[in-house]
Amino acid sequence: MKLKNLLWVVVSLIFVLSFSSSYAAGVIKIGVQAPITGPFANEGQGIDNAVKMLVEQQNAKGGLLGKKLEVVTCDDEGTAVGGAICARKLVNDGVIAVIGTYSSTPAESAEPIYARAGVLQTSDATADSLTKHGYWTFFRNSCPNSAEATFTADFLVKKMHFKRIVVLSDYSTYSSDLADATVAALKKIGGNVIYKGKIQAGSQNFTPILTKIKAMNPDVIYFSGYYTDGGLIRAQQVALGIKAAFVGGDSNDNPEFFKLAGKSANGVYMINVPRPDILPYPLAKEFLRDYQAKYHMMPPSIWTLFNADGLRAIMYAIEKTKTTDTKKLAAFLHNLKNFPGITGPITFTKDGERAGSRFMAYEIYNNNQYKVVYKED
Amino acid sequence: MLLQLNNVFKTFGGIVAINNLSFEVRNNQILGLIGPNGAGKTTVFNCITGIYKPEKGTIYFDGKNITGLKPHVISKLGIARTFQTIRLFPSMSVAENIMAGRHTKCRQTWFDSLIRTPKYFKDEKENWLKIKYYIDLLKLSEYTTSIVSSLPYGLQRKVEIARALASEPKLLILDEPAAGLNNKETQELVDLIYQIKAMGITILLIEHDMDMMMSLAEYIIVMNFGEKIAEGIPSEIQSNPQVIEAYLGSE
Amino acid sequence: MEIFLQQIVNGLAIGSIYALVAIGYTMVYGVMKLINFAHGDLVALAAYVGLTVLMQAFGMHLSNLWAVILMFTVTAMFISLFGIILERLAYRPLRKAPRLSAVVSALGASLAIENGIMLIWGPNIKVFPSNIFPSTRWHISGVVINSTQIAILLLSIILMIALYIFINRTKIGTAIRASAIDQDAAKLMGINVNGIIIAIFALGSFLGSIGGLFIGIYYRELYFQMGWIYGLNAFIAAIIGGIGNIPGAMLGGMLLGIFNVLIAGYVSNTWSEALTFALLIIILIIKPTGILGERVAEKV
Amino acid sequence: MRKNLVWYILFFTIAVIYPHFVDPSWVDIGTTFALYSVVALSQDIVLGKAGMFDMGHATFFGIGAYTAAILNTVYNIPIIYTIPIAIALSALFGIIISWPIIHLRGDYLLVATIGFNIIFYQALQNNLFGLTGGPNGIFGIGAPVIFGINISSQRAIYYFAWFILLITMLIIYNIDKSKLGRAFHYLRESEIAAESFGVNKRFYKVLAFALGAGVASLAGVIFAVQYAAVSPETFNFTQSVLFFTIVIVGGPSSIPGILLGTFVMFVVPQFFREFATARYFVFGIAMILTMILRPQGIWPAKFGKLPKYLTKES
Amino acid sequence: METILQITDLEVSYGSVVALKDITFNVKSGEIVVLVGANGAGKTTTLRAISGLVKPKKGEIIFEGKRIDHLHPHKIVRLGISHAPEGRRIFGTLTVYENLMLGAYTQKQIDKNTLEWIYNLFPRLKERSKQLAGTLSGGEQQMLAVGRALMSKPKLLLLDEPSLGLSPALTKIIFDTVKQIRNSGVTILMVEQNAKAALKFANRGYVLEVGKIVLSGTSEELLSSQKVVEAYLGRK
Repeated sequence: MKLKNLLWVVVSLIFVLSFSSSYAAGVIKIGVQAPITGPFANEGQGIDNAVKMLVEQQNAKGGLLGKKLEVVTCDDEGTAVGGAICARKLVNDGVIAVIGTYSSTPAESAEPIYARAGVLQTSDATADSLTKHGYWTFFRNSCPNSAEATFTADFLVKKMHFKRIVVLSDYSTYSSDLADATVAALKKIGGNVIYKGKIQAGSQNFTPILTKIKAMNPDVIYFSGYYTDGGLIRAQQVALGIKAAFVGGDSNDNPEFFKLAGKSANGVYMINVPRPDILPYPLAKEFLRDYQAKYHMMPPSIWTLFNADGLRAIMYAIEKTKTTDTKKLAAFLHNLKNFPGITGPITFTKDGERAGSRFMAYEIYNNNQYKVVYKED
Repeated sequence: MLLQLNNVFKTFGGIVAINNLSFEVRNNQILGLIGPNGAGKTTVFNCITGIYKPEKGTIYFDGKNITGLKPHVISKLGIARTFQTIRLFPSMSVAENIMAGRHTKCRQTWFDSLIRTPKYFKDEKENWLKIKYYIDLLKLSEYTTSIVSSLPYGLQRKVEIARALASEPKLLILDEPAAGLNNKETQELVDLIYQIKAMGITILLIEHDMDMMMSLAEYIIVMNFGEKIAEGIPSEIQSNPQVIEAYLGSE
Repeated sequence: MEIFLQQIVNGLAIGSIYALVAIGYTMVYGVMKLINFAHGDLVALAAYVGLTVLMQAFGMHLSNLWAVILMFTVTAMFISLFGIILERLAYRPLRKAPRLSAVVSALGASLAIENGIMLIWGPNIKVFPSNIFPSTRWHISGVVINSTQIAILLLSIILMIALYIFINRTKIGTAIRASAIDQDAAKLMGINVNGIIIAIFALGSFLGSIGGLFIGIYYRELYFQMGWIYGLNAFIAAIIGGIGNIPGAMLGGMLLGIFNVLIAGYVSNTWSEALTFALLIIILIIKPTGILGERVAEKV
Repeated sequence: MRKNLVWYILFFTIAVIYPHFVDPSWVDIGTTFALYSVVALSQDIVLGKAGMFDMGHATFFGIGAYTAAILNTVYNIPIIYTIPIAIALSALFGIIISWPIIHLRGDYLLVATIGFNIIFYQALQNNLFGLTGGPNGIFGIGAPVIFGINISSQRAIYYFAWFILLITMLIIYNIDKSKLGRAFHYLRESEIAAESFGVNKRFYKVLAFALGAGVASLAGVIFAVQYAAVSPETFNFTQSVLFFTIVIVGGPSSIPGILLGTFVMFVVPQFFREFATARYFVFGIAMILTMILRPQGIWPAKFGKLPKYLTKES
Repeated sequence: METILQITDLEVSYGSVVALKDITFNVKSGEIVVLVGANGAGKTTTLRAISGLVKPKKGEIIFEGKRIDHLHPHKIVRLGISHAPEGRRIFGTLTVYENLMLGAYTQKQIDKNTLEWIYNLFPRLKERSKQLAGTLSGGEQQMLAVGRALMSKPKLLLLDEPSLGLSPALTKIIFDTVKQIRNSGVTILMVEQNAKAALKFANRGYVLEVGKIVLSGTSEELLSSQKVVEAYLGRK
């Protein structure tokens, strides 16, 4: 009985003792808002890793403005509420800029909080609405869904001349937005969408909907969700003997896709910005080399690199403006033109959108080799 | 006539538990129901109180047909009971248990409860004071706030009776109230049952303690295998060969 | 018609996996009246352990066949042992506690296993190699069946028949059924009920681990939270069949597999989960103890 | 009784001064703590008091939040007026949902309530009637205005949430000390004895669901205001599991127990944010340990607190 | 005759409720001993304590010179005590044959002779061996409960109310069988409400009242004792 009580006290102590936080002066704090746990945990950890690595490198060079940089990470678990909680926490921790987050929902719920506090936010999230609220603090470091949708529609109709198009998405903000935008873009140029459906991410068994689709005789299945489902959809599509082509949106472009799809990956088309390892820029090669040396793995996806670019742009702005006043930094960034980035030149428009999209369509051959089949002019 | 059973019939999975049983209980009578284990006595009680629905036959209480009514409706009409295996509300206090008897008499609605209207205060006070009377009657006052599951068996039996009395029933059904009691407690119980009768309450009793049954009951029904095998005043029953056989067994 | 048959074939494959997992729920519930919420995560753990063993086996240059055999044996043994330890640490101390306390303990175990998987294998998805089973496809009048599906279906059916025989024809099996009916009476027969509970956890975890490996082989994608989805579905299967009833779990698993594909294929893909649950609730309202469950009346 | 009152006054005093000493993110956590406590207390009416295994309570929390969000953003009804509508609607849902399944025992009821939660979640995701906004949910929910005061600042919402918690605690206290609460307790402890003393089983069980749903819905409205947004994943089955666990870990039917439960299950993980990757692993093990060491909950309910006019004299 | 079971100062309580107090008695090898007394007197609890289903608070239970009051029920069965519990407690959804097999759970293999013997004692069980036990009539269920208990080839058989709910004719059959079982060398301790009939063929008896033994003696002594009649029908 006594032992039980003692154990109980120990358990309670473990709970309470973990309450500690430290404040250090003379540093510049950079926040990371990312899904460290939850379904996108690997993407979130990729962002966190990249930011920590770049900050370490910068500190080795003496930091910025004579101060060391410090990273404060907050796990938003990929949810709207998690995003709002993180935003308030990071603001209070005194960060001047936040890198991330990965997906649109928590990025959007955090936006007004950063804007009110005057903290810069740079995210790879692609929902169009993110740059439409007029917040001066927000900078997208990737490309919006609408740009991808237009490109995809052109590819499907103008380049590939598909007549019977099936569009699938999952339930996430990003995926359903992208699917909606793509359907809209297809309609605009006269594409024939014969079916638009949704799958439950992570459910693994997609044969019911695919069997249904099989009866419709489609030319192409376009999927706007994530590789974790996309790879399986492709594998099951082929297993069911559905002859249609498969086109995956940007979040399908991940090495795991090829593992999941196996041999069926051959002939798949991917729509994406350039892949990390085929990025032509020396900065990219350098980044990937460092990342692999430090973490013994490749970054989970291109989105890690976009966020790294977001951080690099902000560090560049601090260096150039010699200030940590976010108003001035934002003004500088809004006028940034062709700053060399890991993912290509960085230019921000007045509403924080990253100018210019670099989408490409790849065809997969030999299980995981890429060949560019269509490019934006 | 307070209670009347006509040809009540009940089976469980094909096995007949009560077979065309009829009997009646007069106002302010103490009626005993006896029989060996498994004779179907408790099933009769469960049919009267609505826990089981008889398959055939009718039960009239106070001139009303109560056959197949829900237990809470029957309770409202003025039937209260104790259980063979004690069924109190184990983690609640003695007073709260007895208060259950007042459930149908409390006049507050759920809304009065929720926001504490003046009616709520008046009603609560009235009923708590009412149960205080029964707590005192059964000499439970030193246990008022005790949790019932921590009380000895004899006291738990008393709480059950107090709870039943608190509902101010017309008919009180006691299912083996003396089981597990010692001699002194049994004697107290006998006195108590006389007191209850003096309040004008009719009593229907199952009991294995034959001393007690013979001294208490005015009239006795004997059951075996779900059927009535004898009835009469105690002295008749005690010398009835059929009853002796049912109890002590044939050879 | 082809489409319908195709759906049924696919439904049976997934249904047999549900059935294997559902048996674990139903056996534990039968004897302990506990919803073992951690069972689904045990299934996920099995898939991860299996993948690791498989990779080690390939590393040792074993042939495919031997690697697969090694994977099945090592994983099944490990997970069975894990189930036994789980019972000992998380459930046995709570046998006399309020029932819901044991349920919360099970939820805690589920959380710990799920996140333990993430700590060990990382948050990224893991992928089974695609070449362990020969993936031959047959087209039978428009219906496509592949060898993996047949292997899973056959193996599941063999396992379920074996379990059925074990439960119905052997001494221990009869003792398990007796313990589920009446633990005290079972003790009076000289049955060590603690031993039976251990056996049940071992057996349930064993079948769950096979289910987990099938998921790995069939879908090939592993992620640390996958246990919840399979666990919940298998649990529903157990309820549909009548929880506590082993043939019920088998039937429930197969039925659920078929419901799933039919609802998704013919009614609505976007509403499939809601409709599955609506169906479950309707079954419960009509037959509160499931299809093969028995109603136990409380003695008053 | 006096002693308890002192503790509660101390508790609320600390709550009142708390936001002045912590940083904003902890103010938010304090607000959510109050709201989650309200939901857990409402769940406890069903689970702890009436003893029905309900593992789908996030449904009612969600109905409140979405009702307020939809009425406010689509029909421009001020938040303050959406509160009674949300409560009534959710209570009505509680009645409709529980009516057919109320006779189910224990685990079967648990499964049915999980089922309703999953149906609700999928309805939100599928943008039911084009109103729920699909997976994005609904953004831009306004703030309530009470007596001309706009409850939009973080602290105002904090105090508003704590005011709601206070009201809820009073209501729960009233339930406990009345015919209503006693009827729930009787049903939990022994259905047959309760029925035999006139407790209408169906009426009180459905009423427990209706009250639980109504109160949870109230918390939902404030939750929508706090984040100015609602999205489906806040009301999924996992969330129901959280509320369920709070009640069991804290101590069913015990107000201090449930407050403690909310603290342990919701606030403590916030401390652990630093140890992101390991925290839920440790947390799962802590849940098991807590139940083994405290099978009745951390602070189990105590019965036998009676009115003074009953216990005094003699 | 040698004492096979010795119970000394046994005390059992359920929670705060004392069910048995200072129970002392013995059973000698080859005897039939009957415990009689009204409901709630503690007869069933005594049997449950012997077979290990309840743990005594105080006192000793010695079986064949070995203390067994701290053993698990399944170990006690292995020592040779078999208990046909109150209310039969047969496994209703198992077949009659399976029930019997479970009775022999502690045996390495099923002894054909024992089975044959039980089928001889209760020919009805042989006829219905494939039937689900729950579908048997009350009398048949009682036969099964007794037969099942015998499958473990016990030295001591505990019978709890074998005539409960049975018609006089069936009761007679059961009692005749009990005699046969004793004649085959099994010692029997039984609880019986049908005291008169039971005492007729028993060697000795103990009368329990409210958890205490109030009277003991040989069957003849008890049968002629007014106290036994009173225990059931009360003092006149």
